[in-house]
Amino acid sequence: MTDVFNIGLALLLLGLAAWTIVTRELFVAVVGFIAYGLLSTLVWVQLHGIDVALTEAAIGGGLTGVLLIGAAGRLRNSAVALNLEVPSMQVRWLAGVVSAAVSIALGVCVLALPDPAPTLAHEVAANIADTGVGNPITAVLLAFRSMDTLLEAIVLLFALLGVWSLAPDQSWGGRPGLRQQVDPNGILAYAARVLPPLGIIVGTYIFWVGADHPGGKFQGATILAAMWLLVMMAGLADAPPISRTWLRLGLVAGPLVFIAIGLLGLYTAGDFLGYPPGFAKPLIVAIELALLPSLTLVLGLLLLGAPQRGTPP
Amino acid sequence: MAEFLLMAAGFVLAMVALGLVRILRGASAADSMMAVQLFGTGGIAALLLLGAATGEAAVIDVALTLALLAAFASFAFVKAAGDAAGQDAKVKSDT
Amino acid sequence: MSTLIDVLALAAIAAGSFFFLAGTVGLLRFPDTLTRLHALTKADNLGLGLIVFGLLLQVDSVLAGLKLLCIWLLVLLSGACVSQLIALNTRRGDVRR
Amino acid sequence: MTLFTLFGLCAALLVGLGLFGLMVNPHPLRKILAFNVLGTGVFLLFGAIAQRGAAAGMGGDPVPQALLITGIVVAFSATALAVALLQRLFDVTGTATLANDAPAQVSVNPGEE
Repeated sequence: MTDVFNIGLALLLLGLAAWTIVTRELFVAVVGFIAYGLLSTLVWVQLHGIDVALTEAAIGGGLTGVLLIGAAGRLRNSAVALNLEVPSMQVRWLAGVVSAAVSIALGVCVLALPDPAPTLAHEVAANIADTGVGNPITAVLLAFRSMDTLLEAIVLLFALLGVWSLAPDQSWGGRPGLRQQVDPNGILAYAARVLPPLGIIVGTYIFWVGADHPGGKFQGATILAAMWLLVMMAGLADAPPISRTWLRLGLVAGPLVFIAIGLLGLYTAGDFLGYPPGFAKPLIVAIELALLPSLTLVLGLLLLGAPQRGTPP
Repeated sequence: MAEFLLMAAGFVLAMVALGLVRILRGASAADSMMAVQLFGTGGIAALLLLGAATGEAAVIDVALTLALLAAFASFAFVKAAGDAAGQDAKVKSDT
Repeated sequence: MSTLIDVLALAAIAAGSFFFLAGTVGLLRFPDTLTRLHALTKADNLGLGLIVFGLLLQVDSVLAGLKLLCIWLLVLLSGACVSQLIALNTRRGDVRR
Repeated sequence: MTLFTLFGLCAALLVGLGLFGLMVNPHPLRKILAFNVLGTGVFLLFGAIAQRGAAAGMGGDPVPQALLITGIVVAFSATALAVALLQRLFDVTGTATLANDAPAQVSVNPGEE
């Protein structure tokens, strides 16, 4: 029974991916992609990666989907002319052959992997007690491989700098996105008043529960960012100008605290990002707490895009 | 019991897939908005059933996240489609 | 007692699945966008509600039960708002492409 | 068929599909979509391999799973940057084409149409 379910799930996933690739309409392709993201959440549950499922549900399906929908809406008129640029039949065939070859090569690799599978689960299980957290993924993210997480937070900041640097000169320092024209008593405004309080509770809960169960700062921050964006989408609040000092401080506060705790480790534990024995849990919680608002801001601003409106007087 | 829950999850998923085929073939903007809605409801139901079948308590948290983000995506989608239609109408009336 | 609860849960989940079937049949058979919207939002939300009820009977902690209820309420709320917005867009016309 | 083989092969096919879409679709946004499909294929392969390493009472090897979470977030930031680049291209030239010989209608003040 489980096999039947999994095979059906895999077929549905492939079907949706194929649909996303071959359909003619831009909007429909984006919808296919969102459905695909939601479906892969189920696949991750089947693969016993609940943390990954949570991230995929939050970022893969939700935020990426909204990002692409917005872009598809703004670029919808550009699709018609581009249909003339469809590559010739030979190129399509060649692309098909190359892609099939890559798939087959990967498939052969999948079937030829060594047995028994290498795993680091035993090492994690042996050392997790030192970190004080109960969720092995959180232990990996913030203790065993915390350098990855630090660099990830910095990559997000760099991506945001890249997005901002695309602003036209006269808009630099201004507000990102267009002003929203929405009926203040409309249904969207209603939803944007009712949903965020609930969303903030859920986001904080997902963040907090991450120490011992699936969850954590990225997933929590995504939910908080989504609620912030919903309020802006409904026109209840405007996007902040990117020249605001509080905004810039908020963006770098998380990574700075992370780096500071890392440097502290040089003195107390003799290693960058090392934690002194017994202090691992409070330091991990401090890093996560500092990263949460920064990540919320970065994720929300990444979705809003480059500044488009000049600085207010 | 787990067997039954898995069967129910598969059934709901199959229904969602069937509905999705219909919606994606229709290809009007309103129909595609419904696809997100359909996946929000059906996907969450399948996820909850799957979580109960495998005994992973944390799946409820995933479903909670999905419920919030699917709602957010639906609102964004309706707004994008509505804005696009509004702008098209404006262009039409201008010319 | 526990068998009674199990039977009740089974019945609720089966009924919930049936409503998903009904929603999909409506989606496949109804002629225009507004009626399809009607089938989708009514039947599927009820289906999810019944499934949540079925799972609620077997839940082992109060928190998990609250979360389940919260999920259903969230879906109801967003479903009601989004379907209204879709219907408004459709009536305004020009969204068909 | 084990869980790993099934989803491993599924991932291999997804990578191929994404690659095909990346090469064949002319619209840049469709290319971004295809690239994301390719990316999820790679993630899925990684996740299937993580599931293979299930041991010590864990459903999967936690190290690759944690790296996956990092990967998903980084993929999102790359997508956001790509979409912003595309938006700027559209604002400046009025089209979204990537072809070199396309007639560019350069407007001095984008966003003020």
